[in-house]
Amino acid sequence: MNCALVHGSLQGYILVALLLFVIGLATVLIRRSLLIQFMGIELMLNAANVALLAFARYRGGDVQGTVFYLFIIAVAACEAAVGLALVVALFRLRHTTDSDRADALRQ
Amino acid sequence: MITAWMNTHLLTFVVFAPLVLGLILLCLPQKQAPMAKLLGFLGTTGIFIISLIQFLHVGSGNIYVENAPWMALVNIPVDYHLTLDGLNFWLVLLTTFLTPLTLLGTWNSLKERAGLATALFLLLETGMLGALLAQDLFLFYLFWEGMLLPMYFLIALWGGEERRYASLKFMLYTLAGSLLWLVALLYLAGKAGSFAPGLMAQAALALTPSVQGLLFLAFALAFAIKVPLFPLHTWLPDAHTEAPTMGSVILAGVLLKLGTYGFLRFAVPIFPGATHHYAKGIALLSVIAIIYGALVAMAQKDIKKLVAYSSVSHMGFVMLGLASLTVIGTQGAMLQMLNHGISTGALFLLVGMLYDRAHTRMIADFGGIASRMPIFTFFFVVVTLSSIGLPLTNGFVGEFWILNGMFTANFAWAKALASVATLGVLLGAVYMLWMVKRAFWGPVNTEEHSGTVHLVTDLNSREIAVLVPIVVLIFWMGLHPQTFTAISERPVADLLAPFQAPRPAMNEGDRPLAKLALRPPRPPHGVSGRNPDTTSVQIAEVAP
Amino acid sequence: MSLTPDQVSAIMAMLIPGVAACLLPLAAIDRDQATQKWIRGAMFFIALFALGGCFLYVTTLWAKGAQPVFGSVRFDRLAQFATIFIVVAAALAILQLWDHLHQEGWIKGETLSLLMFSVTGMILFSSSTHLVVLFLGLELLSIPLYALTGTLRLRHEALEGGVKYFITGAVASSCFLMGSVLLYGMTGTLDVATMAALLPRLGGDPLVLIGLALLLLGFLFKVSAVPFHQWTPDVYEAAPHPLSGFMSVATKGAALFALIRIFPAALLRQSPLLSGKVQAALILVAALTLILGNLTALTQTNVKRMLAYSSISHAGYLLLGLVAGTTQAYIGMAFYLVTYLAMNMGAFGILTAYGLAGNHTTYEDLRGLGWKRPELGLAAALCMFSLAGIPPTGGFYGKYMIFRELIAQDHVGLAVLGVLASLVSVAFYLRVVVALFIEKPLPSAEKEASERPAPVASLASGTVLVCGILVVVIGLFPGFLSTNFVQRAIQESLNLVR
Amino acid sequence: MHATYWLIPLLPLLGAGLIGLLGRKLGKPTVAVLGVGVVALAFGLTLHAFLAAGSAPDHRIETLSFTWMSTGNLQVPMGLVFDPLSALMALVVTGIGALIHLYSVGYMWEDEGFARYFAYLNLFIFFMLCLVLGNSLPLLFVGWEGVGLCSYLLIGFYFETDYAPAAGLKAFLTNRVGDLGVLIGMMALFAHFGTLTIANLLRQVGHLSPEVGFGVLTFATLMLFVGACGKSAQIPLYIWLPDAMAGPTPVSALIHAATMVTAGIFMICRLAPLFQLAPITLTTIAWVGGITALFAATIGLVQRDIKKVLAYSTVSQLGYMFMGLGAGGFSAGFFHVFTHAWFKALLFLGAGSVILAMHHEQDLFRMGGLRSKLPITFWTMLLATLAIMGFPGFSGFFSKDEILYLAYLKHPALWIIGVLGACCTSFYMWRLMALTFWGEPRDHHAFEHAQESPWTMTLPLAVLAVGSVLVGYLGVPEAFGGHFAIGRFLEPSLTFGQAHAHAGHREGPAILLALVSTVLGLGFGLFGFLSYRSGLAVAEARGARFPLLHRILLNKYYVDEGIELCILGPTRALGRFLWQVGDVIIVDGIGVNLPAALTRLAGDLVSLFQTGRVRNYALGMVLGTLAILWIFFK
Repeated sequence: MNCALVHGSLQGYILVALLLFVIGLATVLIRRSLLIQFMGIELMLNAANVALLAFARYRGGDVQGTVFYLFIIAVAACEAAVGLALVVALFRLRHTTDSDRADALRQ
Repeated sequence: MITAWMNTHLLTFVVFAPLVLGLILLCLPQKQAPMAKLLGFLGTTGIFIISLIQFLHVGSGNIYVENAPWMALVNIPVDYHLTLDGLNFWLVLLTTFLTPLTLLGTWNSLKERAGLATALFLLLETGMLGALLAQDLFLFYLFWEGMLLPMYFLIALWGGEERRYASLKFMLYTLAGSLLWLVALLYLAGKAGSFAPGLMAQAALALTPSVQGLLFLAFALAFAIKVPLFPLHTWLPDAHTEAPTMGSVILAGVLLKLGTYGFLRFAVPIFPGATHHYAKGIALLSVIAIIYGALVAMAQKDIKKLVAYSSVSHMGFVMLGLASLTVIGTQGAMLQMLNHGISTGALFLLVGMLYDRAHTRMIADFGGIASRMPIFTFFFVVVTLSSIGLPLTNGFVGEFWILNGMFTANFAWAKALASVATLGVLLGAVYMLWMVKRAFWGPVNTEEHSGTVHLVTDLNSREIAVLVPIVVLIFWMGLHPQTFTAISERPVADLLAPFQAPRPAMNEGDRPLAKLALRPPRPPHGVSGRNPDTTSVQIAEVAP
Repeated sequence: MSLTPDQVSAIMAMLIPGVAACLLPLAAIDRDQATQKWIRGAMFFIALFALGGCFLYVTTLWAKGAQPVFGSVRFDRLAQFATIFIVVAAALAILQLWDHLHQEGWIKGETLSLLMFSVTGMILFSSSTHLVVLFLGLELLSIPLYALTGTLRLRHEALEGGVKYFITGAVASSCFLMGSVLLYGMTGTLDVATMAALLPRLGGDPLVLIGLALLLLGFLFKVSAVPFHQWTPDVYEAAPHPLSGFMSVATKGAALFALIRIFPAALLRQSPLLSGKVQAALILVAALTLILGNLTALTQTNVKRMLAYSSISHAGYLLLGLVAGTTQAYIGMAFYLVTYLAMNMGAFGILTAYGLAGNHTTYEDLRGLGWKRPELGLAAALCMFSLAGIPPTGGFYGKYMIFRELIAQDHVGLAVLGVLASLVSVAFYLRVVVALFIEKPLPSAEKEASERPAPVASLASGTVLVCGILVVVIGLFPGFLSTNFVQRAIQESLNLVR
Repeated sequence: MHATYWLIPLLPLLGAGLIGLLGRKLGKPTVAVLGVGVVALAFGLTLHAFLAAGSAPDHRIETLSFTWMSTGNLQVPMGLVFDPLSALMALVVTGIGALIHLYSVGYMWEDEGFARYFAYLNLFIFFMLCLVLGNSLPLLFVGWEGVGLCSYLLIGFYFETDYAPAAGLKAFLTNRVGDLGVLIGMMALFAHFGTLTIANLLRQVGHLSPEVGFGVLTFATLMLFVGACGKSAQIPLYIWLPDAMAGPTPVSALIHAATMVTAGIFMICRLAPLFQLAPITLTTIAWVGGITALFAATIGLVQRDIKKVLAYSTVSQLGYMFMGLGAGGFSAGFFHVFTHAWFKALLFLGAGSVILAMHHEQDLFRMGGLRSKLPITFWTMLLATLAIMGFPGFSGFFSKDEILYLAYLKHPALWIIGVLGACCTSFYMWRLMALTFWGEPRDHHAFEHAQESPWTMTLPLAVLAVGSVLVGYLGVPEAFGGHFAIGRFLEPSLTFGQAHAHAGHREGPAILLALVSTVLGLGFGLFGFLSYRSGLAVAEARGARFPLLHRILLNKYYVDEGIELCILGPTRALGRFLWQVGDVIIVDGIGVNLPAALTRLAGDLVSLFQTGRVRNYALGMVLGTLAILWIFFK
């Protein structure tokens, strides 16, 4: 990447973050198990966290970023709660977590 | 107090009284249908009488105008601007006249939900009157589209077997035209900063001829679909055949006129240059429509469909008159609009009366009607004669003027087109009288599923009461057309003034056609291209 | 620390529903299924009361013309307008929900609570220009909706829809998050207004562009624009009818208000380069949305799915307004949204009003119902015509204003595409009218209807009638709405954003 | 006084209206009195107008007229003109009309359509008078189409039958074809002269010199002539007239022999100065007329239906009139119109009386020997026959001879055609007489019951008989020491104050020509009489000798079949084609339904993207983002 700001140690963090993000996305796209896809999503969120913290750090420990990070963790938790509840409930009905088999709704 | 209000808001009253009445009827419970019908009939009759009495002042020159700012959406003011002038005077009266007549004529034809039908019919009348009177193009567009829904429901709810297809077709066909037109309208309104035709004309002059042409075509598309002009006519036969009688009558009687009226009122004055440019094409299409419609009508087996196709042919004549851009032709078109409204409307009424009795419209199912229903036959033949343009009936005067106008129009092939168009007069006689021969004359058809045997009763007094005024009008318009055309003589002459002189500006494609709109109007006489030779010389240079 | 009155008034509007949301579960605390009439009554009363209070409060604010600010929460006219919009939608939804849940026989305390949370989130989302707050708002409005979609747990379609919504939604919001993080990283601030000042210097920096794209995705997903739309039909089919209506209206509305507030008005106002790029992207998305939305809606057999696709296509029209990008266009969008609120809530409402529970929402099920209760049928027809944009209904004017601006900005091609799209749309909206009035009901349906008692859905019917009347009134007096409210909402607030 | 002349056309209209509206209530006697009365009154008034016109300066009276149509520079008045031409024609119409009305009282008495019949007949008189007296071309056109309408109604009078309505339709449509010609002609004249008032038109024409080559005038006049062909049953538009015999016989006498069918000639005479200027047109008229004269006569030779024979004879006689006009002898042509009106009406009425006597038997081959049964009919018809064959001293002789003479001056070939036609004429007339009145009765039953008709029918016969003998003396040609008085009489209207009235030089062996034609005519008449007096044997033998010729003549040269094959069939087919292919397949199918279907199909295709699998949804989002990024980085 040829941009002015990103240099030195920060570059590595950002690369890792983006890498994680892409991996998470790929997981959602490729895997069929709802739980694994769900993990992928968590991965994406945390990739964002990594980048956020790196930036905050680079900005000389910007408080905004850190606070944002805490928020994100909390939100991720809520998401996890609701998401897992749905997955579990669906599993109760269908006895499977294969997201491809949950295609009763289409067209 | 009320009278004072009436004097200032007469047009508003005429336009919206049917709406109010219709809403009232809408609220009546379904089983009150007879009451609803009665109210509707009396109400519309009242409106007709009021409009007639009040409007007759216009004959002495003063024009009714109502103009008030309405709203300004996205910075473009929209005016509530209604005007009654020479161009729409008789069309408005035709509308207010046909409505009660149709209600009376189709009194018993609707078995279920007659009250609702009447209400919708009144809403339709508001739409038509509004469109006829509106001067602000946005207002016009609203009324124009406002006519869609009631008509759609009339066809879709009380129609025949194919009503779903027919109604959807009617809807989409009309919308296809008017939506593209809307785009052009918005474009022009943006340039003009207003929806007033005058300002739009000014704005149009600033545009290049090619853009003008496109805009004109967008206008023309919407109007031509309504007319309907070949080849945009195929919604008409379906709509007419499937619609209930009252729908067909008002469709043929007034709705189609709005297309030609739109040309006259908006397309021509806003785009004089483009109009002149495309007049030839329109004339050609009109001639095709005349012949084509007649030939196809000849092949029909269903009387109603035959009449529907005859409308295509007749409206072709109207368009031909407009396309001639001569006073005679345009006046003929004005008259022919009324003629077609009266005659074809009457034909649909008559077919409806026949259908109510025999429950079939197939020509083959009839034969020898004359022996069973002499009175009916008399009226049918008289109306037929007016529809085939027999002299002393209204049909002749209209067609004669239109053809003469076309013959004296000042562009190439005008004479040839006019001469070919006369074939329409012949073919009209062919399909109508051939149908009359097969259905009315000859021995009584007594096969099974014959329609004639079901014709036990001749017309009753109600039906006769409906038909008599029509017959009177047919001969009145045939004997003294001036009653109906004098008022539009001057407006038409002014409208066409720009087209009457040679126009070198047309050659260079990119010169704005300022001269066209800014040339002062001339007196009616001497307007139409007198000497064919010189005009034909002009064509050479006028032809773009 | 203590809050100044101004600050309180800024967040009051979202406190009220928030508090209600917290109270509601208490009402149903004693047992899981709130069987007792008075408990249900209490719950619905609380919810409606809260919404009513919120509404009154905001309207008084509007009347006073106060535009309080609390940190990065700007409760300006636009926000107030959006709040009223959301609250009204929610109220209508709740009224319909009462009947719907009874038809489904499934009353839960948390349903309303979740709804109120989501309302809170929406208000937050549409009234802030700070990325953190925006993210919180986004999540606060989405997460309850995931749960609400799956609320009727007896239907496994419901859960399926919920899961799908959750997965796609989570992806979208994490993308949004990543985008905002990247922008933060490049500019060092999370406040959009200040960010805007810094962006021009960065120019077309890749990270900025990626950030913008991801941010945009977050919004477009909520607007359900193609190709971020595929969750929409499934979710709408899965969710209870009133909630589908609520989602289609309120979510879209909140997202669009936020879009207007963030992108053209704040983020991109000083950097023409970026705004040019964004506009190009929007043109593509809008065109795709119009085409796909209408074409797919044409082939649906299920009314709810059809309405879902129709809501997608309407997103297309609204995005056209964003493409035009003039104040007048935004006014058009806001106007459009108001009519859209009326006609779409009405459209979803008839399903409840006619008591079509569960999967019985196909055209077949609608057959001949129009004559059973004509006034309802008429209102439904009006909503349909308005959705199709046929004058003199309100739907026409929204399209009119947007197309008008589009053409004024020389996007004539897009305008033509738009009118052609709406021409197609007429076909499937009329399909509903045809089913309601022209087709005879199937004998089987007749028998079924004769067996079980006629569904009483007075509240839902009431909402539908109100919507029908609204559609016509707006159609008859568009000037009133646009000049007195919409214009002020846009004009007097957007220049606040600095 | 002039204003009252409006009553001339209006009286019959009044009668038509009254009888038509409350015919059944009035009862037959009232109807009869009313119907005949109005026409008789009209006749009286016409006579008055006739005399007044004769004494008026420049022999011309115009009643006050009111504006009928007025727009732009198209101003059409509605007024009546009485000049020698129109007044004389009006006399014929009302006079012979009155007689035939009277005759009809007897003829139609048994028919239950009595009232309807008289309503139509009066209406016809009204329109015919409009045609004759109208002061503008459109008004003439009113009558022109109006009489067409009445002939349509009267031919189809027996509307319960199959053949009558068909014949009526055929007549109307064939006439309409001609009317198009008149319409176009009027338009051309208006475009050129800017007026359609006959007087103004002819006044402007007066300053022009004959047109060289094919110009506007030639075009207009040719178009008008097409109209004349339609009305006056000339090739190729004659086909309707024979079928028109389906109507009641008095109708055939009045409309299809005496008055309406001569409207074409009248119109051309009306516009004589105009036609004078178009030599090409005149030549065309002459040849068309001549050929028609011979052509129709040959068909007449073999017809079995007594009315068909007379119909073809009418066509042929009309041909003579046109030949006269074409030869520049407008007065001669009109003179023949005048004489022909008398004897042809008489022949038809006689035939009617025969038919009535034979209980509606029209087949010549089933008559015979009626001389003794129907003396009055016989004698009157004999006089008429002598008149039509041009027996010296009878009316037909003078008029026909004048025409033949002019034809000779125009072109000798025309004269030869004319003479041949004359020979055929006298042949088939004598054949008709012989088969009807001489020989053995071939249908004894009918013969027994045959009896002379009532006075209402025989009186007109007598009057007409007198006329057919004497009227010829109104126009004794110069060649026979006369002054061709009628020519001088008509001159004011025919020349309209211009020099060139008679077609140039008048040399040529007038007497000789007359002698030849007369002798030949008499010879063929005798020949016809002898070969049929004693029955059909001789004729059948002769028919067997030329089978092909005989069959062709019997089938009228297969013209109807040809027209059906070449024009009507294809037109109907075209209509069906345009409907089923043009409308249903092309415009509707390809233009309307195909796009709709394609849209639908596209919808099905794009809805395939909605797989229902959440992974694909996410994929879609990613692709979308990539697309946006691509746009961003572009």
